[in-house]
Amino acid sequence: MNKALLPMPIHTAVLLLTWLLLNDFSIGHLLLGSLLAVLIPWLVAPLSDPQAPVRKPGKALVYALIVLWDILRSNIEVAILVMRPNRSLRPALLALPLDIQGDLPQALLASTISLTPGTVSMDFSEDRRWLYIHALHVTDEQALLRSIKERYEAPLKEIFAC
Amino acid sequence: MFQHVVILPILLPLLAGALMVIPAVSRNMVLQRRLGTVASVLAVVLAVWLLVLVDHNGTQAYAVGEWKPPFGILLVADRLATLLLLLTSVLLLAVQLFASAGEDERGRFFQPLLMFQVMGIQGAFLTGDIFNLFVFFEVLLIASYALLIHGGGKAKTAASLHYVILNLAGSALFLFALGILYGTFGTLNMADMQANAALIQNDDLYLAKVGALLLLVVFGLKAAMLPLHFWLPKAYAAAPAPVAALFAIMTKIGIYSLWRVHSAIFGEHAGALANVALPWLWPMAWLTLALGVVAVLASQSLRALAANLVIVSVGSLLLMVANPAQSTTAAGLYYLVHSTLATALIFLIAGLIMGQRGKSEDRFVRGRPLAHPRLLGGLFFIAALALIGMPPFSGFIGKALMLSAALDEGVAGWIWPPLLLSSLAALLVLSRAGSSIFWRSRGRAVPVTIDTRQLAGIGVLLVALVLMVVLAGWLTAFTDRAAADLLAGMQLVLPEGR
Amino acid sequence: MEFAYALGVGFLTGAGVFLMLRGRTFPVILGLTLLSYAVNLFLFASGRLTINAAPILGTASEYTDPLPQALVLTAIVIGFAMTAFVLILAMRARADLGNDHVDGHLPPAQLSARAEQRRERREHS
Amino acid sequence: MTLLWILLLPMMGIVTPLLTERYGRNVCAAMTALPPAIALMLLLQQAPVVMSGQVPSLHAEWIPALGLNLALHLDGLAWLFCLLILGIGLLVILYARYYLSDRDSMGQFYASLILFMTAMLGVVLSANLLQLWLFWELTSISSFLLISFWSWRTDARKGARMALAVTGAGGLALLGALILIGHEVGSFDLATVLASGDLLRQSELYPVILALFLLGAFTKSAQFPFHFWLPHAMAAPTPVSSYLHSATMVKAGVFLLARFYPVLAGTDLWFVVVSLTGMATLLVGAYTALFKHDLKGLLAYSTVSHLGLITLLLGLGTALAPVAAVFHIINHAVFKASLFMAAGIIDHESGSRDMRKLNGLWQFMPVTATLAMVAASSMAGVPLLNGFLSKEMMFAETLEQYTFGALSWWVPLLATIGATFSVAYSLRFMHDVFFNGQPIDLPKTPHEPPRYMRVPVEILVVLCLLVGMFPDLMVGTLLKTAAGAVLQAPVPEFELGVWHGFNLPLLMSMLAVSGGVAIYVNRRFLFQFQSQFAERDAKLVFEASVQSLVRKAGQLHHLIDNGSMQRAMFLMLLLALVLMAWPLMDLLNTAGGRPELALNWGVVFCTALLIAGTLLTIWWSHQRLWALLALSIVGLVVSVAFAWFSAPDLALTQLSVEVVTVLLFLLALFFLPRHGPIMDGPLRIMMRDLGVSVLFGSVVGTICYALLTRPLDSISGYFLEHSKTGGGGTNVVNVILVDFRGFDTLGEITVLGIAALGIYKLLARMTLAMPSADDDGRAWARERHPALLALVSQSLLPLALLVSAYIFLRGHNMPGGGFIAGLITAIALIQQYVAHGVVWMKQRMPLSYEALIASGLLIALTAGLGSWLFGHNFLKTWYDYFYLPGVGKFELASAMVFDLGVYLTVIGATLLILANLGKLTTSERIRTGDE
Amino acid sequence: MTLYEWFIAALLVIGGLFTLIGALGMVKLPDLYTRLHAPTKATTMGIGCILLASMLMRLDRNEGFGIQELVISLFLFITAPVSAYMIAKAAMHLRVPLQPGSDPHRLLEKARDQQPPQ
Amino acid sequence: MLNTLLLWVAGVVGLALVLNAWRLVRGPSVTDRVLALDTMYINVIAMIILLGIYFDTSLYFEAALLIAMLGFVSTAAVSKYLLRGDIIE
Repeated sequence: MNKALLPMPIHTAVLLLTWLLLNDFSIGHLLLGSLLAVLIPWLVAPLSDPQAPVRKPGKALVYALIVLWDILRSNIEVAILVMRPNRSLRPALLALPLDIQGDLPQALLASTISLTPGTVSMDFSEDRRWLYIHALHVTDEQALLRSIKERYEAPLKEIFAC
Repeated sequence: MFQHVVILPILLPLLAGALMVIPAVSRNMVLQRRLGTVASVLAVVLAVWLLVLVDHNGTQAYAVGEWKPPFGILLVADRLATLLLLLTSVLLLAVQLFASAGEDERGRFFQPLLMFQVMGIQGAFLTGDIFNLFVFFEVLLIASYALLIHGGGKAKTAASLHYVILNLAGSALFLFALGILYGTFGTLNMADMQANAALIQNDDLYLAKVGALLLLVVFGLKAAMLPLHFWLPKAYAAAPAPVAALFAIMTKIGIYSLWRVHSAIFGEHAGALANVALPWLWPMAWLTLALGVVAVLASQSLRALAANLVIVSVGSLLLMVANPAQSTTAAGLYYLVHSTLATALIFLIAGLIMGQRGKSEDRFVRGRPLAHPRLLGGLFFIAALALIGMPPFSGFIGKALMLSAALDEGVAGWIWPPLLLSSLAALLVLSRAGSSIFWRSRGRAVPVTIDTRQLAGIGVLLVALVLMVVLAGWLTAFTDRAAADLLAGMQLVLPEGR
Repeated sequence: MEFAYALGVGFLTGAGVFLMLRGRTFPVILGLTLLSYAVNLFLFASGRLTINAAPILGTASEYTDPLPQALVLTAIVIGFAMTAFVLILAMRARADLGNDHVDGHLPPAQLSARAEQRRERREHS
Repeated sequence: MTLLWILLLPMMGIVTPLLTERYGRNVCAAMTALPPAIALMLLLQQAPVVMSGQVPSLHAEWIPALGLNLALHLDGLAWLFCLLILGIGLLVILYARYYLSDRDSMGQFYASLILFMTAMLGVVLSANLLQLWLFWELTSISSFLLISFWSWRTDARKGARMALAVTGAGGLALLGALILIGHEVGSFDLATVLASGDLLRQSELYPVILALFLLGAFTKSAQFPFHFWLPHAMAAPTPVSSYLHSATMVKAGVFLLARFYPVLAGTDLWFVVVSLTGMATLLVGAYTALFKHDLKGLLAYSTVSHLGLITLLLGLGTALAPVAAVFHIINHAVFKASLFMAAGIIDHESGSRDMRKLNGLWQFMPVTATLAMVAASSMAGVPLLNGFLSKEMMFAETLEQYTFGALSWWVPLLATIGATFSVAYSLRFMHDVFFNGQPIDLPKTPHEPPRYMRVPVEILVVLCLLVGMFPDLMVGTLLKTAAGAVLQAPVPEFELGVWHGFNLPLLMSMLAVSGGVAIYVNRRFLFQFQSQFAERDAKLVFEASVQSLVRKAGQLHHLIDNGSMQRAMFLMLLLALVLMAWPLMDLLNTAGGRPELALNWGVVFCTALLIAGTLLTIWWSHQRLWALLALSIVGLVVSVAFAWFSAPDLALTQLSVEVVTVLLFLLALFFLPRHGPIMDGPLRIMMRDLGVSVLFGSVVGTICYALLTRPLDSISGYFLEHSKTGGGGTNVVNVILVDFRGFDTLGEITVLGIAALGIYKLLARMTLAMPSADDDGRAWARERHPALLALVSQSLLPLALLVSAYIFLRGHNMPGGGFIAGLITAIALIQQYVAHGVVWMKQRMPLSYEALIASGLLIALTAGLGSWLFGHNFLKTWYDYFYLPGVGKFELASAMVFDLGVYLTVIGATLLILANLGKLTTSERIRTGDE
Repeated sequence: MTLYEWFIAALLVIGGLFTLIGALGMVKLPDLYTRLHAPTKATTMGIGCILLASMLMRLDRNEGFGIQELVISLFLFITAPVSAYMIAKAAMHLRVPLQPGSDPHRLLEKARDQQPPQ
Repeated sequence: MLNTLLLWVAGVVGLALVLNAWRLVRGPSVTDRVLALDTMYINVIAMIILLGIYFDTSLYFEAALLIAMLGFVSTAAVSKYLLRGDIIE
C-alpha cells in the first residue's frame, strides 16, 4: 500500500464505512465516499501522530464485543447501586499499575474503564505507569484491579502486541 | 454587460477588498495601494456612469439571481441612491489617497477594510430589500469597527467600545423591527411593502406601526439623532483622520434610510400608516440640532468640534426629513452631500494639523507653530467656510435651500432659528479654533513633510466642493428630481401578484 | 404553545436588556448574546410556529415559512461575528485601559470602595 | 460683458500678488494694481451710458432651484460705489506699498485686499438678492483676514473675530430677510423685487423682514448698538482701516439701506427705527470720538458717527434725504480715507498713535499736516469743503421731516449737537496732533513720508476741495443718477451750491462750529466728567461673553453627555421601549385569530429550562464562568426549539455557533477578570434597569405573541414552489440562502471575514497580563496537553471532516450547507488547537487563514460573476442533472460553488479569530502594527 | 402492535429509564467523583437504547438502509470517556473534596499531588 | 400508541434535563456544573432523537450528531480552562 497516497489506511476504511452509513448505499456514494476517504486522511495526515498499529484485528473485534457486553451487564448493576441509599456506597480511588505502554493502547484502556459503568478513569500519573480510577462501589479493590487487568488490559496488550 | 453596472458599485470594492486580503497582496503595501487607488477611481467612474444613466433613463433595477421581485433581492438605483453612490466613491477616493501616505501602514488590512466599508455603504444605498439593507448595514458597521481601532491607542479602544456595543444593540432592534415587519407585511421588498402598506388593516396596523417606529430608533442611532447620538463624538474624535473622514458618510446612511423607509414606505401613500414616525422625529430632530449647537460651543478640539458639527448637520437634515416634501427633501439632499464632503475635509485637515502641533494635537490651546501654516491655514479656512455655510462654498447654497424649503412648507418659525443660530455658533467656534490653532503659538515649528498623496486626497474633496458650487444649478435640479422620485415611491418594481 | 414561546422570548429579551445596562463589559456581552437569542427567536416567530413541517421538499405535506429561517440563519452568523468582535474588543479594552468597565474607567463610587478594600487588606496584613 | 469684466478682473487679480510677490515690492504692487486699474477704466468708459440713465446688466442662470442666478447690473448707485471701491482701492494699494514693512507678507495682504475688493464690487453690482448676499458674506470673510493680518497680535485676532462674529451674525439675519423677500415676491431678481415695494410693505411678514434686514445692515455699518466692533477692527493695518472701515465695507450697510429704500422704506416702522438708530449712532459716535486718545480710535468713532448720519438721512423720509445720504457717502469716503491714511503716515513715521504723546507734528511734517487738516476740516463741516455741503443738506432735511410728529424738532436739535461734537473731535485731531506743544517720548523722530506714500492723500484732499467748491460740476450728474437708482423714481430737483443764502441750516452749521470750538476749548471739564465712567472695552466684554457662553455650553453638554455608556444605552432602550409600547396601547386583542398549537410537557420543561437558564445567566453574571455555563443551557434550548418548530437548519447553525461562542468566551475569560461586582451600581439604578428590562421584555413578548397568533400571508409560497424547479434543491432554506437571497449570504460571509480581520487588528500587539494562577491562587496544572485528549481529538478529526463534507454536500437538499459545514470543520481544527497547542499546529498545518478568507470570498464572488458569461444577472444559478453509467443520476449546481466560498470563508474567519486569540500567550502572537 | 413494535417500545422505555437514573444519580450522589458515574448511564444505556429504537423504527418504515445513528453512538463512545477524564482531571486539580463518608484510599493524596503547584 | 409512549419518554428525558439543571444550579463545585452541562448535552441528543422518531423524519439526525461532537468540544474546552486557564496555548 502506498504510504503517500493512503497515509492512514485504517482511517480510510473507517471513513468510507462511515460515509456509507451516513448515506444510502449507491455506486455514486461509493465513489464519492472513496474520494473523501482518500482525500481527508491525506489532508489530516500531518496532524496525526503515529500510533501503535493493530496487530490482531480479530482479537480487537472480540474485545469490542466483550466491552459491549460488560457495558450492558454492569449498567444494570450500577443502576441499582445508584438507586440505593448513599450510605451503602463505598466509593474508592484506585491506582492501576499499567503494563501496556503507548498512547493508543492506554487511551483505549482508559476509555474502556470509563465506559463500563462503575469505574471512571481519572488521570494518568506523570510517568504514565499508573492509571487512577474512581470506582463507585468497591468491596474488594484488588479483585477489581485484577479483573480490569485481565479482562481489558491483557487483550489490549495482545491486540497491539506491546 | 451594461445592465450589470447597477451591481458593480458593490462588487467592485468587494473584489478589491478580497484581493487585498490575499497574503501576497496584503504584505505588499505598494501593490495594495495601487489596487486601492485603481478601485477607487473606478468606483468614481462607475458612479458617474450610473448617475448619468439613471438620470437619463430613469430608475434602474437589478434583480440579483434573476428572481423576480419581490421574491429575490432587488437592487434599485434611483437618483437618490446614485447621487449618494457618487458621494461615497468620491469620499473613498479622497480617503484612500490620503491614507496611502502612511496611515495604512499603522496596522494591517487598512486598505481592504476601506473597500469593505465602502461595499457596505454602497450596498445600503442600492438595495431595495429591507433585510438586505440590514446585511449591508452590518457589513459597513463591522468594517467601521475594525477601521475605528486602526492604529491602536487608548482613546480608540474606549471610543470603539461604546460605538460597538451601542450599535450592536441597535442591530438587535433592527432585527426586532424586521421580524415585526415581515410578520405583518409578509414581504421584504421595499416597493412591495410600500404597495402593501395601505392595505394593512385592523390590529396588524398597530404591529406594523411598532416596526416602523423601531426602525426610527435604528436609523436614528446610525444618524446620531438625539438621544441616540452619544456614540458619535468620541468615535469620530478618536478615529484616525482618514477613517473619520470616511465616517462623515455614516450618519448620512441613517438619514438615507429614514428617507427610504419613512418617507417612501411609510410615506404619504401608506394609508393609515402614513408618516407614522413624524410626530416623534420632529421634536427629536429639533433637539438634535439644538443640543448639537451646545456641543459645538463646548468643543475643545478640532476633531471634537468637527464631530459635533456632524451632529448639527444631522439635526438640520433630520428637520428636513421630518417635513417630507419635495423642496425639503431636495434641499436636504444637497445639504447632505455638501456636509459630508465638508466634514470629511475638516477631518483630513485636522489629521494633518495634529501631526504638526506636537502634544497640543488639535486642541484649542497654544501650541507649537505649524510647519506649513499657510497651506494648512488656507485649507482650514476653506473647510471652515464650507462648514459654517458661508460663501463661496456650497454650504451656503445648502443652507439657503433648506431655509427656503422650510419657508415653503410653512415651518420656518421652527426651523429658521436653530438653523441660523447653528451657523452662528459654528462661526464663533471655528473662528476661535482657527485663531488658536494657527495664530497662537509657542516654540519652534518642527519640520514635517506633507505627502503629496495627502494633498491629493484633500484636493479631491476640494474639487468636489467647488464643483458643487459651479454645477449647483444642475445638482439642485437633480436633487429636486431625486426628491420627487423618492416621494413618489418605488413604483417601478411592483410585483405581479403572488 | 405560542404563549410559552412568547414567554421565553420575553424573558430572554428582558434579561438581555438588563444585562446590557450593566457597567462591565462581560455582563454586557452576555446580555448581547441573550438578546441575540431573543432576536433570533423573534425573527423566527415572524414566520409563525409550525410543527413537523420543515421546509425540506418531499418530507411533509405542509411546509412552514422558510424565509424567516433563512433570515435567522443570516442573523445568527452576523450575530456571531459581532459577538466575537465585541468580546475581543472587551479584552483589548481591559488591556489598554486597565479595567473592564464599559467606560474605560471605574465610576468614582467603585473606585473609592476599591481603595477602601485595599486599605483594609493592608491593615490586616 | 464689460460689466462682467469689472467684476472678473479683480477676481482674477486675487492671485497676482501671490504670484508676483517674489519679484519685489514695486512689481508686486504694480501688478496688483493693474487689474483694478483696468477695471476702473472700464467703469469710467461705462460712465456716459450709466449717466444717461441706462442700466447695463447681465444675466445668466446658475441655480434656478434656489432662485440664485448670476445677475449683474450697473445703475447709478452701483456705478458710484464701484468708483469708490476701485478708485480708493487703487490709492490704498499704492499707499500700502509704502506702509507695509518688510516683515509683512505683501502678497498675502494684497491678495486679501483684492479679494475684499472683488467681494465689495460683487455686492454693489449684484442684481440678484442671493448673489448679493454671497458677496456680502465674502466681504465679512475677507475683512476678517485683513483685520487679523498681524495675527501675532492678540488685539488683531480678537478684533477680527469680533468683527466676523458681529457681521457674520448680521449676515445670517440678512440671508433670512432676503429669502423672506424672495419668498414674498416670488423672485430673487433685484429688479422684480424693487418693483414690488407695495407687496412687501403690505405683507404680514414685513416686520420680520424689516427686523432681519436692518439687523444685517446695521451690524455691517456699525450702527448703535452694534457699533462696538468697528473701533476694534482698527487693529488692522491702516490701509485696511482707510479702505474697509471708512470708504467701502462699512458703507455696505448703508448701501443696502439705500438699495432697498424703494421697497422697504415708506412705512412708519422704517422711519422710526432707521432714523432713531441713525441718530443714536450719530450722537454716540461723535461723543465717544472726542475722548479717544488713539488717533485711529478717534477716526473710528467718527466713522461710526458719520455712518449714523447717513443712516439718519435714509430714515428721514423727506424727498431729498436719500440724495443727501448718497452725497455724504461720497464725501465721507473721500475725507475719511484720506484722514486714515494721514493717521497711518503719522503712525508710520512717528511710531505712535497716542494723541497724548503726539504733539506739534507741524514742524516735522508740514505737508502731511496741511493735508490732514484740510481733510479734518471737511469732516468738521467747514465751508468750501465737501463735508460742509452734505452736512448742510442733512440739516436741511432734518428740518423737513416730521417722523416724530410734534416732537420732530428734536431731530434737528440732536443733529446739531452731533455736529457740534464732530467739530470738537475734528479740532482735537488737528490741534492735538499738529500743534499743542512738543511731542512726548515718541519712539521715532517724525519726518515726512516717502513721496508716493503721500500721493493718495493728496489726491483725496484735492477731491475734497474740488467737490467742496464746485459740487455741481464734480458730482452733480453722478449724484442725480445715483439718487435716481436709490429712489427708483425721478429724483426731485435739488441744487448743489456752495451758497444757499442765510438760512436755518447755515445757522445750525455755525452753531455747531462755534459749539464745537467751545467744547474743545473746555475739553478738560468734559474729560474729567468722562473719566469717572470706567471705560468698558467692548473686546473684553465680547470675549468674556463668548467665554461664558462656551463655559455654559460645556456645563450643559456635560450634563447631557457625561461619557457614560450605560446612560446612552438606557436612553436608547427607553426610547425603543416607548416607541414600541405606544402603538400597542391601541391594540385591542393581543391574541389574534390563528389557532394555537397544543402544549405538551416537553415544551413546558424546555420553556422552564430556558427561563431558568436566562435567570441563572443574570444571577451568575458576576461569577462569569458559571454564567457561561448557564448561557450554554439557553443556547441548547434555543436549538431544541428551532428543531421542534421545523427548522433543522437553524438548530444546526445555532448549535455550532453556540460552541464557537463558548470557546471564544473561554479564551476571553482567561484575560478578563473572572469575577465582577455583584452590584455594579447603586440599588436605585439597578431597580430602574430592572424595571425597564421587565417592561421591555414584556412588550417584546406581547408583540411576539400577537404576531404568532395572527395569520400571515407571505411571499414564501413562491420559494416552496420554485425551490426545486428553479433552484434545484429540496432544502428550501438552503436554496434561499445560496440562491433566492444569495446576495444576503455574500454580505454575511463578508461580515464574517471583516470581523476576523478586525479581530486580528485588535489582537495585534495586545499587551495583557497573563494570570499565572486561577482565582483561588492555585497555579495552573502542569500538563499542557493531556495525552488522552490529544489522541482522541486527533482520531476524531477525520471523522469530523467527513461529517462536515457530508453536511456540506447534502446541504442543498437536506439540512446543512456551507456555513454549518465550515463551522464543523473549524471546530474540529480548533479542537486540535485545544488539544495540541498553537506551536504544534503551526508546524504541522502552515495554513494562512487570511488566504482562506480571501479565497472563500473570491470563490463566492466568482460563482456569482460566472453567470455574466452566460448573459445573466449576478448570482443567477445554474443546475442540471447528469447521468453517468453505473453511478446514476446526480446533480451539479453552481450554487454549490457559492456554498464552497461560504464554507472556506467560515473556516478561515473562525480559525483566524480563535487561533490568533490562542496565540496571545505563545511566541506566535502578532507583533506588528496597530499599537 | 406487533412484536417488533413492542420491542421498540421496550427499548424506548429502557432508554428513558436509564437516562432518568443517570439524572437522579446526578442529583442524589454525594460528591463529584461519584456523580461522574451517572452520565455513563445516560450515554451508554440511555442513548444507546434510544438510538437503537430509532434505527429499528426506520428500518421498520422501510426508509432504506438507515443506520446513521451508529455514527452518533460511535462519536459518543469515543468522546464520553474523554469528557469524564477531563472533568475528573479538572476536579482533582481544583481539589474538589471527596465525600466524607467514602473510603479515602491511600493513593488519593498521591494522586492529587502528582501535579504540585509550582 | 407508540407516539403516546414517545411523548412519555420525552417527558422523562425532559425531567432528566431538569434534574441535571438542578445539579447545574446547585454546584457546588464548578466541575459539578460542567458535568451537569455535559450530561445535559447528552440528554438533548436523546431528546432530539425522540423528536426524529416522533415526527418520523431523519432531518434531526445531524443535529444529534452535532451535539455529540460539540458537547465534547465544549466540555473539553471548559475543563482545559479550569486546568490551565488558557484553552489554546
